[in-house]
Amino acid sequence: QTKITAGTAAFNEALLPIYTAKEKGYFKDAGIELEITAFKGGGPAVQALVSGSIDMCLCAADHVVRLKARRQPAQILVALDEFHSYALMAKASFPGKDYADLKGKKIGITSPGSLTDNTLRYSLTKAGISPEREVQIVGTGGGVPMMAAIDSGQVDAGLLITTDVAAMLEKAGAYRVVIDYREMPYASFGALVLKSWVEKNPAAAKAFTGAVVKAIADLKADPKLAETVLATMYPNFSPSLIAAVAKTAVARTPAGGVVSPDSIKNLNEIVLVSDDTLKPVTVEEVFDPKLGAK
Amino acid sequence: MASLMERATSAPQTPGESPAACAPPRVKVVGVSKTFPTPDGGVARVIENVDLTLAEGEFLSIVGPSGCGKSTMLRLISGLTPVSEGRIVVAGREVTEPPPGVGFMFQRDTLLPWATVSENISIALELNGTPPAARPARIAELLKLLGLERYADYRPSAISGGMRQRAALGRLLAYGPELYLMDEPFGALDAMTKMILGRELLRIWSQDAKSVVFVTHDIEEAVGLSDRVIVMEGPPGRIKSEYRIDLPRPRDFRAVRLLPEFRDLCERIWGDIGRHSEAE
Amino acid sequence: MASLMERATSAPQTPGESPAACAPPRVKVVGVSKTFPTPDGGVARVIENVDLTLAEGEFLSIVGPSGCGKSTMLRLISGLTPVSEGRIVVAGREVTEPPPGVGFMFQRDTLLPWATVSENISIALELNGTPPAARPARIAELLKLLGLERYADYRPSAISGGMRQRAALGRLLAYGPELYLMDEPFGALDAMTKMILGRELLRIWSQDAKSVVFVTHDIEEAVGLSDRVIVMEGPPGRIKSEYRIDLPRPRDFRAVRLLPEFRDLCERIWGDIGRHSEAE
Amino acid sequence: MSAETDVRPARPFLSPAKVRLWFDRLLVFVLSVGAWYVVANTILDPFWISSPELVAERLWRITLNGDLWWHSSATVWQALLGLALGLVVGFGFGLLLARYPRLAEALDPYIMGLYSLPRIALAPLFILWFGIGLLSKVMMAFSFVVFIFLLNTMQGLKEVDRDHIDLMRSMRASPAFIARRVQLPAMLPWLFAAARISVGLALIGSVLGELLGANRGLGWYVEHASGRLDTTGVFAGLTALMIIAVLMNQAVNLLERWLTPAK
Amino acid sequence: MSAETDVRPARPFLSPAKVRLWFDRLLVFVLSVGAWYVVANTILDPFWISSPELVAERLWRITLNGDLWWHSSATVWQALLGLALGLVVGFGFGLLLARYPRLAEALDPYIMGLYSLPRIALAPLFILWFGIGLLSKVMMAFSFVVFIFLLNTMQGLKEVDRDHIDLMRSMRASPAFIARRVQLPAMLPWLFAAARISVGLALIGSVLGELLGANRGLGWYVEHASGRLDTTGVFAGLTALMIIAVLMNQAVNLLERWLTPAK
Ligand SMILES: Nc1ncnc2c1ncn2[C@@H]1O[C@H](COP(=O)(O)OP(=O)(O)OP(=O)(O)O)[C@@H](O)[C@H]1O
Ligand SMILES: Nc1ncnc2c1ncn2[C@@H]1O[C@H](COP(=O)(O)OP(=O)(O)OP(=O)(O)O)[C@@H](O)[C@H]1O
Ligand SMILES: [Mg+2]
Ligand SMILES: [Mg+2]
Repeated sequence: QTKITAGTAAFNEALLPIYTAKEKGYFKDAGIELEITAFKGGGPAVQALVSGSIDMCLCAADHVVRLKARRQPAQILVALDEFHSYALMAKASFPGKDYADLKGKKIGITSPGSLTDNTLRYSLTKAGISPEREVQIVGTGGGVPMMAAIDSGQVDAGLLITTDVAAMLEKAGAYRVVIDYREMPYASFGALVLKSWVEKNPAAAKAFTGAVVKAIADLKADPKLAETVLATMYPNFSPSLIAAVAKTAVARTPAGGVVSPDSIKNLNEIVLVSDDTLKPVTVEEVFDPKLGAK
Repeated sequence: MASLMERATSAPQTPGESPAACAPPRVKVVGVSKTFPTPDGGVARVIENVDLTLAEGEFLSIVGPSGCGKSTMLRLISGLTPVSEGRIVVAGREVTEPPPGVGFMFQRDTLLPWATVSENISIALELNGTPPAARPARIAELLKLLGLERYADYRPSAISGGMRQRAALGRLLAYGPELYLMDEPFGALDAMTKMILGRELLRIWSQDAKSVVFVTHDIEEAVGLSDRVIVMEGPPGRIKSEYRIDLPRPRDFRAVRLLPEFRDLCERIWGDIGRHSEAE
Repeated sequence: MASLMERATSAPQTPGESPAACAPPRVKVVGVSKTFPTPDGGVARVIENVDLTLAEGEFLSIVGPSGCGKSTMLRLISGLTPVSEGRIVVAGREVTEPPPGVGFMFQRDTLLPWATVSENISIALELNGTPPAARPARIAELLKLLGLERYADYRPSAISGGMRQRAALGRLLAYGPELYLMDEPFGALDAMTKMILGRELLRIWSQDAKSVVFVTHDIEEAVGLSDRVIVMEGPPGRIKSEYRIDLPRPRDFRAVRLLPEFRDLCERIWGDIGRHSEAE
Repeated sequence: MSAETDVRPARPFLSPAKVRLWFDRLLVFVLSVGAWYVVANTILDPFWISSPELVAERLWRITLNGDLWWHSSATVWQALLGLALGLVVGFGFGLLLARYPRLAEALDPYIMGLYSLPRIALAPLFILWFGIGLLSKVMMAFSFVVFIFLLNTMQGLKEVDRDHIDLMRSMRASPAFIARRVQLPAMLPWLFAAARISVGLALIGSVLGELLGANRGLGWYVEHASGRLDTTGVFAGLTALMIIAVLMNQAVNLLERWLTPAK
Repeated sequence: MSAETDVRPARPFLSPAKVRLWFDRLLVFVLSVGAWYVVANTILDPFWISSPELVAERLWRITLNGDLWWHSSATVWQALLGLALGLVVGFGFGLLLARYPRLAEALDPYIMGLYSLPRIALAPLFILWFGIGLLSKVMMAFSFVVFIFLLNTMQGLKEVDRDHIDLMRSMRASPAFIARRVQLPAMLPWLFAAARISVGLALIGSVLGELLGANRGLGWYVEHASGRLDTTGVFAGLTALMIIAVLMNQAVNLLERWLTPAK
């Protein structure tokens, strides 16, 4: 048994393959004991990764770019979500539908410097709107605090992750999607490890990847399986919500856990907006398809 | 000060007059007992069934061995400590909280440590309603009387024990109550200062016909000042005997000591306390 | 206690013996002055150029008007307050910090409020190295002497002022120093208790030939107890006059007062202080 | 305001005063839970504040399945260790600084500066230095508590009656003796005030530590519930935290009553 | 330990003692920055702790372009408002509770429970009730500070010399008079202790509030930098916070020296 300590940046449905693999005992079969530790956000999780407190970070894949710049080369063992995971949500009464309508508005992001921040700035800039001067970007934290901010009118719109979006849309007629990033290819979530770790633990890396890839295959084959696992992950969700989440979650998981070049291309673009000291990465650099191959 | 006067129940008496039995008493203590919890969980009787009447304008001294309950008696009269049994009436009203027009000088000096001598005195003037404009003059007058002119701006920690006691006395005089409760006010003073202030006290008392309960260990002081001296014994504190002091008024605090009656009274009281203590 | 004895510089004298000029003095005060800052930023001279010698085994009293610097003198000798000028030698060593074998009873009682009477006394026994087993007996003995048997487990806040003073005296006696510095130790006691304890103090002193500096306002007390009485005047504190008290030893604290020399000495000292105060 | 030190008889286990006290407290409890219930059922969506019956039910459930014990024992343990460490180090360092005023004066600004750093921002350093195990959480709690004890020790020492110290000095008591027999008892109110303040901060620190990286603890439970939009879980965790805080504070009160004699 | 209240002449602006003090402080500063420099250049990767020269350069840059002022003014302002509000409410409520001991006893556990709640977990409620503007940050700072003042006020009131209060009562002083003229001055050490503790917590609360929803403030700046793994930014923000904390504490010290007479 090899023990792998994994840190999660946030609890979300992209973890579905991990939980499935756990549930089905694939990790055990592969000789891996997986321990999951929760962190508040990607920052601390990545710090823990670099300091060696954890072996693996289940978090936004864009950290590979930053880690490279900080001379801590990392790689994505397996992609868990190949689409951007956020959507810009607002109350149903919010009239706007594209970037021009966001001018002069207050928009909530999870935290400064995060994926939501970068995405918003990137797309606003692309649409010719200055994120500094023409909108007000406010960090409120994700999930419930963001909903509270939208609900109480503190922000006009806010970026929320897929699960939250699904939950909000459950309340018919209360909220609407203003701008949806969820179709954009983006390496949004994955299992990140330092390259040095892979070098030292090639067998464990391969075993882990194999187990997750197997779970993904199972999920794709059996839609009910996703619902069963999600029900254990979100015991407070209603069956209909579970079903909705299951459908998107499975669809978003890349077959074979493969990182696509498109998703890395978008990732490079978005991440680089926020920080000009960074250098883009290539798929080859950050993903080793051999690990997931049979 | 005026308002305090108004609150008094009876008209001031002629100065120095011997207490008239007909005037309503300033203080009436009826069957009072006081108990305190003891460290071992029991109850100690500290004052037992004391009856006492203080006539309007009377100067009463209490003497007695250490720990017999003199200070406790003053606290009971002042309303700061509730009685356990019996009742106390001050100026016609039963005491449940500190009654108006009562000034209490504690055994321990209780000057506010963060305030200067004159600020400490000033507080009493504020509380008796002296207008701000009149305060500095009154303070200066009192400081002069007490020999503390040069220490007006000193804090209590920077003056001597006797000076602290004089400052506390100054506060009491500044308050100018109808009823003075004084717990060993001259205890830390040298004989000379004591004499000066004793004279002063007699002068103030005879001018305004205030009532005084004066606790002391100095029997000559008690006899020299008082209309009546009560000897307490205890614990539990009881009144053992009472001496009417019929020495002529106005008295001089020093000269009166030369009278043969004075010596005689002192000897009798001394013997009274002595017997008790010696026996114990 | 034994260790304290050893630290003493000279062999104990015969009890009651008059101080021998040849023995090295217990305390030597040479040209000492003390200044304190005043509230207005100036400097006040509180002790001015005092010279004083206390012979081994001598009983010295200091009297003087309130605020003349008696307490300050004791603090200087105790080493708690540094001198501003001059020097003080205790038991052959110059005082820079509290010297060994000195017991100080403050004017203000300084019992630890959270400790019981017996615990307060016990601390002194701990500090002079009394073995734990011997402490309870010694405490009980002292409490009996002081008439506090029944109050061993009381905290200072639950006993009377005089009882607190006796407890503080008990602590001093428990410490059993070579040099007693006592600042009005009987100030809050009634005449009878004062007499009992005065006798006791004389007995202890004459037994062990300790040296004593005794501050008091009671001239009769000073004369009755001492080998020598110093009259201070001030501020600034100076030694005004000195009286050798050649009354026979051993004395009885009460009986000695009947001697004509006693009366005479008291009158002279009283006159000495009186003149000063009256003039002021 | 009543300044009466009057008859306080040996109190029986259930004195009328105690019965009344507990009645009062129950009343406050019923009133606040009632208010919560009403608000949750009228003005505010239970999504935001859950509701008392849901929380009670959840607490009951996690009590039965052992989750509550599993999580709260971790949090409490971290808080207690942090408290103990903070007490010892803060008090000891306070004594030391009081002994060397020059050092104290020189360090003062730096101590205050360190104290005021937001612990969350230091998360990376905590992880780096203390890992993500027990130690980092204990240190997080410690990082609050130690300053409270340090500050109160220093202030409390200043307030000790000088005459008491002088008296001991006149009997040539050693500084250690004075510290133990005079300063410590005289400072007890200051130390208990610090303890009361610290209990809350230690719990907050312990929870904060769990956000740095954990897989158990009430902080983790709350955060996890919050990530799942499970408001009831959040409030169940918070309620458990409140109960723990109350119990720990009660322990401080008992200790205080036991150590501080009735003055 | 020296218990000497000896000659303390009116101090000139630059007394030798003051010069020495500032020399000492400078020494501590140089030593700690030096240690930081050495560590950052040898043992630890600047990725973790940046390095003094980088931070200094960053601070210089954001001072010039106005960012520093922009962010720190927000944080300071929120902290000050929270402090002021906490002082007033905590002290007032403390007086009230001391006046009605029955109420105090009944509320005690609930107060302690509320105090110990991790504020982060309450983020949604803060946003819901106080928005994400100035108010929510002020309330976050307030939510720490108020309890400190409340607890210290209650403890401090217990320690006021009973005889002083009795003396005032014997002169029939009103409770308000006693509060103003006896209890308040006697409690000053307790209030200053609370202020010292609160300065740090107010800053922490203010920064925490900025995590709830903000687009300026040092907390925001640090979080922003941290999100980009920009350690230098994080340390620049933390350094600015430390400096602010030191200045605010110095203000408390000055106030204390001014209000507390030399005893
Ligand atoms: N708070 C208290 N708790 C318990 N006992 C008390 C309390 N206050 C006073 N006593 C007891 O009451 C008795 C009388 O005390 P009180 O102070 O009245 O004596 P006193 O006559 O003034 O003595 P002294 O002349 O020494 O001042 C003492 O035995 C004391 O122990
Ligand atoms: N800390 C201090 N700061 C300033 N002045 C002081 C200080 N301590 C004492 N003094 C001054 O020293 C003088 C003498 O005080 P001391 O206490 O020695 O008098 P004393 O002779 O003991 O008087 P008493 O008989 O009233 O106790 C006083 O004038 C007092 O103001
Ligand atoms: Mg008394
Ligand atoms: Mg004196």
